Amino acid sequence: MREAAIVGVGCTGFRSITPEVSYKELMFEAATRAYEDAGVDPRRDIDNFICCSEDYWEGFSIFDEFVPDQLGAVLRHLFTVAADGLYGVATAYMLIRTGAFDIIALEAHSKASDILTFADIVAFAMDPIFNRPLGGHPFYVAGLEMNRYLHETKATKEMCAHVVVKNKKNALDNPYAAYGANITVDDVLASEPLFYPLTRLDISPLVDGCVVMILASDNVAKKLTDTPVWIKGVGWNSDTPWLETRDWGRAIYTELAAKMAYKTAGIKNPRKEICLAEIDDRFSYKELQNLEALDFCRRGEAGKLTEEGVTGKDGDLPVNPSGGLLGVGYPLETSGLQKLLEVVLQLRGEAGKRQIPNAETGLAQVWRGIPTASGAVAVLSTNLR
Amino acid sequence: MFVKKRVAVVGAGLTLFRRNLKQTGRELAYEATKMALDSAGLTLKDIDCVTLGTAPDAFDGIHMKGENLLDGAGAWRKPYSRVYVGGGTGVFAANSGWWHVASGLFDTCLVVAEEKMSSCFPHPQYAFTTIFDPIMSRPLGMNLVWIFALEMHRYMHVHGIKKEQIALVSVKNKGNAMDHPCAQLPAKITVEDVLNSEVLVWPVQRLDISPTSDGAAALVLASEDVAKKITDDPVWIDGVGWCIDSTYWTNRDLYFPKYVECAARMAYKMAGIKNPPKEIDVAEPYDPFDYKELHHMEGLLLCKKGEAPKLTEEGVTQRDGDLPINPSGGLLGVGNPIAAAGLMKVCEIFWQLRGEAGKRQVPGDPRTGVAQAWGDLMQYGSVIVMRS
Amino acid sequence: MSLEKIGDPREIRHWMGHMECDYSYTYGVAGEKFFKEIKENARIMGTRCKNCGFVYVPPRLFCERCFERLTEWVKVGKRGKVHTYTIAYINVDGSKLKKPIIWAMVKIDNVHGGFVHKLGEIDPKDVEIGMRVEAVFKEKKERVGSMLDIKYFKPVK
Amino acid sequence: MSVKIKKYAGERIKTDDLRKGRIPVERWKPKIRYAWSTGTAMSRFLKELKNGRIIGRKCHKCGRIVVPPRMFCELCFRPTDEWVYVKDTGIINTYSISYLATDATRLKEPILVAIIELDGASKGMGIFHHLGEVKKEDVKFDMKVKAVWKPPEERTGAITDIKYFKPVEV
Repeated sequence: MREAAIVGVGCTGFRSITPEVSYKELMFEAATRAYEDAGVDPRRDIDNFICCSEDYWEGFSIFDEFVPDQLGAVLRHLFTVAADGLYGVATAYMLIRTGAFDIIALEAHSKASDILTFADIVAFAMDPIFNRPLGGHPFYVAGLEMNRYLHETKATKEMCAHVVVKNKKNALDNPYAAYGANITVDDVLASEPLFYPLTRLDISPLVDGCVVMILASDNVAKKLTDTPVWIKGVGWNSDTPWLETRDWGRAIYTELAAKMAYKTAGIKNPRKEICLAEIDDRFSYKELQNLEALDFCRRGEAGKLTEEGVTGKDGDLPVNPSGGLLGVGYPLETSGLQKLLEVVLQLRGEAGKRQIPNAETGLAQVWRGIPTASGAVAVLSTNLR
Repeated sequence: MFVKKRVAVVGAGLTLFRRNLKQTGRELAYEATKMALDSAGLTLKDIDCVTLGTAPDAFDGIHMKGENLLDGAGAWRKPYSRVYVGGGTGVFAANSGWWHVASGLFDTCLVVAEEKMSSCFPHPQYAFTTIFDPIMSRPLGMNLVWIFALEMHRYMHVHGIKKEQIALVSVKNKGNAMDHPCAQLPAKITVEDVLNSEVLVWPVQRLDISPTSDGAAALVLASEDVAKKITDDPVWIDGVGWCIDSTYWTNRDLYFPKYVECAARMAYKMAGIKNPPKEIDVAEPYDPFDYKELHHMEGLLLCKKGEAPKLTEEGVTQRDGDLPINPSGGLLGVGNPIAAAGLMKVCEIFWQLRGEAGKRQVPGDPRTGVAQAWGDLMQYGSVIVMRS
Repeated sequence: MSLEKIGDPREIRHWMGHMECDYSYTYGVAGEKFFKEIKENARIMGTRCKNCGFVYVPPRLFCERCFERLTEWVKVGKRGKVHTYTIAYINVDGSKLKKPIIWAMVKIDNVHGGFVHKLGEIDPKDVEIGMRVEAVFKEKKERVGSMLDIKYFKPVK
Repeated sequence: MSVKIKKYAGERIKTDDLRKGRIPVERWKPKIRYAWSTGTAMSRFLKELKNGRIIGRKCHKCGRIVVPPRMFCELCFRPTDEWVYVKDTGIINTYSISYLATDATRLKEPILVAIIELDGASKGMGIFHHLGEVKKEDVKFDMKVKAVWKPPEERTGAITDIKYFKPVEV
C-alpha cells in the first residue's frame, strides 16, 4: 500500500484578531508559505485541495464557494470536509492511498474575530428539540463533562490548573502562540468561576490563523524533500451526538480513534513509542482525559503525571510543547492542524527553543468541541518503516 | 491515475421527497440508511465507516449538522465525517465513499445524504441569501433565482436557444417522475404549461424550477472481495471526478460549465471512457432548473456545446431514446432536497444498472451510467461513473 | 503573500452582517409522541430496543447501536440520579447571571439516558453527584409539549 | 427506487398544517452576527466606491486587471501588483427580469439585474448590479451602460453607493 508524508507546511501564526486581512488574504499567506516550503506550484503540481470549515464559523452558507482562488485551486480539484483539519489529513491520507493522487494541499483557518456571537453559534449546534430550548451558555456541557471526569478519576482542579500553567508557559517559546504566560496554579484556581469546576483560565481563548499543509505519496515525497514526515496512522471516530446517552467521563471517541491510528501505525505501547503529543486542551481537563483515552497512561493517572512534570517540555512525554490551545489559542477547525504543525516542526527538528531532542514519532489529537463527541488522531514519524 | 482497488455499490435506500416531512433530520437519515442496509442484506455491524453529505446548515437550522445527524447515518462509534460542496454534495458524498474503500482502510462504507429544508420556515429562500458574498452581493438583495436566471439567459443568448426547447426538459422529467414512487412533483404537462406558468425571474418560470424538499438517500459500498460475497450483482464505481471554478462568478462566462467538464474528464479518465456519448448508456445530470440539464449534458461531454436542446427535441434523451437522461424524473420531478437529491441520482443509476428500476427501467440492459451534481456559485461539478 | 497590506489602522474596515433565519423544527416521529405524553399526562416515555435491552429516554425511533426500529413504548418514572452537574455563572452573551444556573445530567432510573436539565429548589453548594432528583412539571394548562414543560429537577425528599 | 423495495419511508405533513400550528414544532431564531474584516483589497475597493470610483488590481504576469480587486492572482497564484482604476461604464453580459424580491415575495414592477463587464478591466470582468432608467423590453445583451452614483454625501463605501447602471446613448 502507498504511504503518505507531509512535505510542506505554511502558517500565518495565531493572533486574537487579524483586522488588516480578509479570510482570503489570510489563507493566501499560509498557502504561499506552504507551497514555497514544499517546492510545489499549485497551478501545476497539486492533484487535489481539501479545505476544512464549518459555515457558521465563517458567516457564509456553502463556504466552499469562497476558497479556491486564494489557494490556486481555480478549475482544479477541491472539496470541503466539514470538520477539523485533522479530518482533512485523514481524507488526504485516504486519497493518496487510493493511488489516484500524488500531491494534496490541505487548508484550515480561523477568522474567529469576525464572529460577534460565538456562544450563540455553539448553542445553535445543540439539538433543537431536546437541548437548545433550555437556553444558557452552551459551555455548561464542558462543565458537566469536567465534573464527571474529576468524579470518576479522582483527578483534581489543581491538576487541571497544572495543565494551564504548563501550556501557557510552553507557549512563551512559540512565536506562533498568542496566549503564552508565566502564571501559577493559584492564578488559575483564583480566576473567575464560569461553569463550575471550570474557571476562566481553564478555557482556551479564540484566535485567528491559517495553516496549509502539503501531503505527498511516498515516491513523490522523497523527490520533494529530504525531511518528509510520514503519516503512520490516522483515526477518527464519534460517540453518540445525544448528550443524554453519551459517556460523560470518558472520551470514547478518542479511545476509538487512537485504536484505529495505532493499528495502522503498528503502535503497541504509545507511552514508549511516541516522543511527543499534541493533545486537545480546549478546556484544561480535556488534556488529561484525552491523555488517558490515548492510552498514554491508565485512567486517573494523567493528572498525577502532569503534576510530576512528566508531560512538561523536559519530561518523559512532552504534551503540547507548542503551548496547546490554552497557550496558542483556539483556532476553531484549525485546532488539529495547529497541533499537527507542531508535530511536523518537532520531527523536522525545526521547533527552535521548543525542540525536543531526538523526536522521531509524534501524535496529534483533536476533539470537535461542544456539543460533539467526535475527534481524530494522527501519528507521524520521521521513519517510514 | 491508477487505482488498485475496485469499489462496488451493493445497496441503496431513499425516502419520499416532500415539501415537509414529519421526521427529524436524523430520523430521515435513518430511514434511508436502514433501507440501504436491508437491501444489501447487511446490518450495522457489517459497516466499517460512514460518510455523510448534507448541504448548508442553514437549511436544517443546526450548526455542524453533520454531527447532529450522525446516529441516523449509522455512525455511532464509527469513523464518520461529512463532505460538503454545496449542491454538488450528493454525488460527491458517493465519491467520498469511494475513497474510503479504495484506500484499503475500510471494506464497507455507508454513504448517507440528508436535507431538511423545511426547518427554515416559512421558506428556505431566506437561508439561500446567506450563500452570497456579504460585500458584493448581499447588499443588492441577491436572490437565488436571480443568478440562475442570469446564467440561463446567457446560455440561451450564446447559443440562440428558445424557451420552448428548454421547457421540454421539464415536461420530460416531470413525466418520468410519474413512475417514481418517491417523487414530489410528478406531472403530465406540456411545453405550453411551462411557458404559461408564472414568470418568476425571466427567463425562469415556475415550471422551470425544482421544488424545495425534505428527504434522504443512502448507499452501501463495499470492496471487491466483500461485494462479491454480498451480491451477484454489484455495480462498480469506476470513475469519480470533481472540480471547482473561481469564486468570482461575475468574472466568468456562465454559458458553459467548465468545472463540470473538468470533473467529467477526471472521472472518465479514471473509468477509461474515451467517447462519452457512445459509452454511456444512461445519465443523471443535475437538473434543479430545466436548462441545467442541457448545460450539464454539455459539460459532461455527452454532446457538443449548444447541442443539448436539439437532442432533447429529437427525443434522444427520453427514457427509450438513444441517450436516456434523468429517467428517474430528476430534481424537477422527484424533488430537490439538495444533497439527498444528488445521491438519489446515484441510487437511480445503481437501480438502472441492476435492472431494478421497474417502470422507469431504461431498455437495452444499460451497462454504464453517469450521475452528476452541481454546486456552490455556479462553480462546482461532481461526477460519478458506474458500471454493472 | 500580498505585496501590500493595510498599515494605517484608520483604513481598517469591517462589514457587518448576520445569518439569522426563522426556524421551525418538527419533533419527529418519536419526539411527537413523547411530547404529547409530557403535555397531556406529565408522563415520561421511552422506547425499548429488543436487541440491546435499552430503554431510550428521550425516546428514539431507532436504536443508535444496532439500528433496530423501536416500536415498544415504555412508561418510565420521573426520578433519577444526578450523574454530573455544573454551575453556570454567565449567560450566553457573556454577561454575569444574577442567579447562577445549576445544570445536571439526570439519569432516569432503569433506562438508558435521561435529561440534561436545570436543578431547582436547591442551593448550588448542596448539589452532589449521585443525589436523587425528580422532574417538576409545569401545570397542565401551561404545558405546551416541549422540554420547557419540565421546569427543573428537584431533590427527592 | 428499486422494484424490490415495497415500503416507502417518510411521513408527509402539509405546509398549511405547519403554518396554522397544527403540527407541534420547536421554534428558534438564532442570534448569529459577524463583523467580517474586509481586508486589504476590499477595504480599498469600498473606500474608492465612496469616492465615486471603481478600482481593480492588476497582475503583471498574466496582465489581467481584475474587479473586484484581490491581492492575489487566482490564475497565476502570485500576488497582484498594482491598483488600477477602471471605468464606471460597461456592457451587459447577461441580465434577468425579476418578479421576485429577495425574500421571494412577488413584485408588480420587476427588478432588473445584470452582470456588467466593466470598461478598463480585462475582458469578461463583470460585476453584478441592478439596472435602472430602462424599460424591461429595452434591455439588450451587449448594451452599453453606466453607473448612476448616489450623491457623495449619501455614500457609505458600499456596492450600493452605485444606485444602478443605466443605458448610455452611443
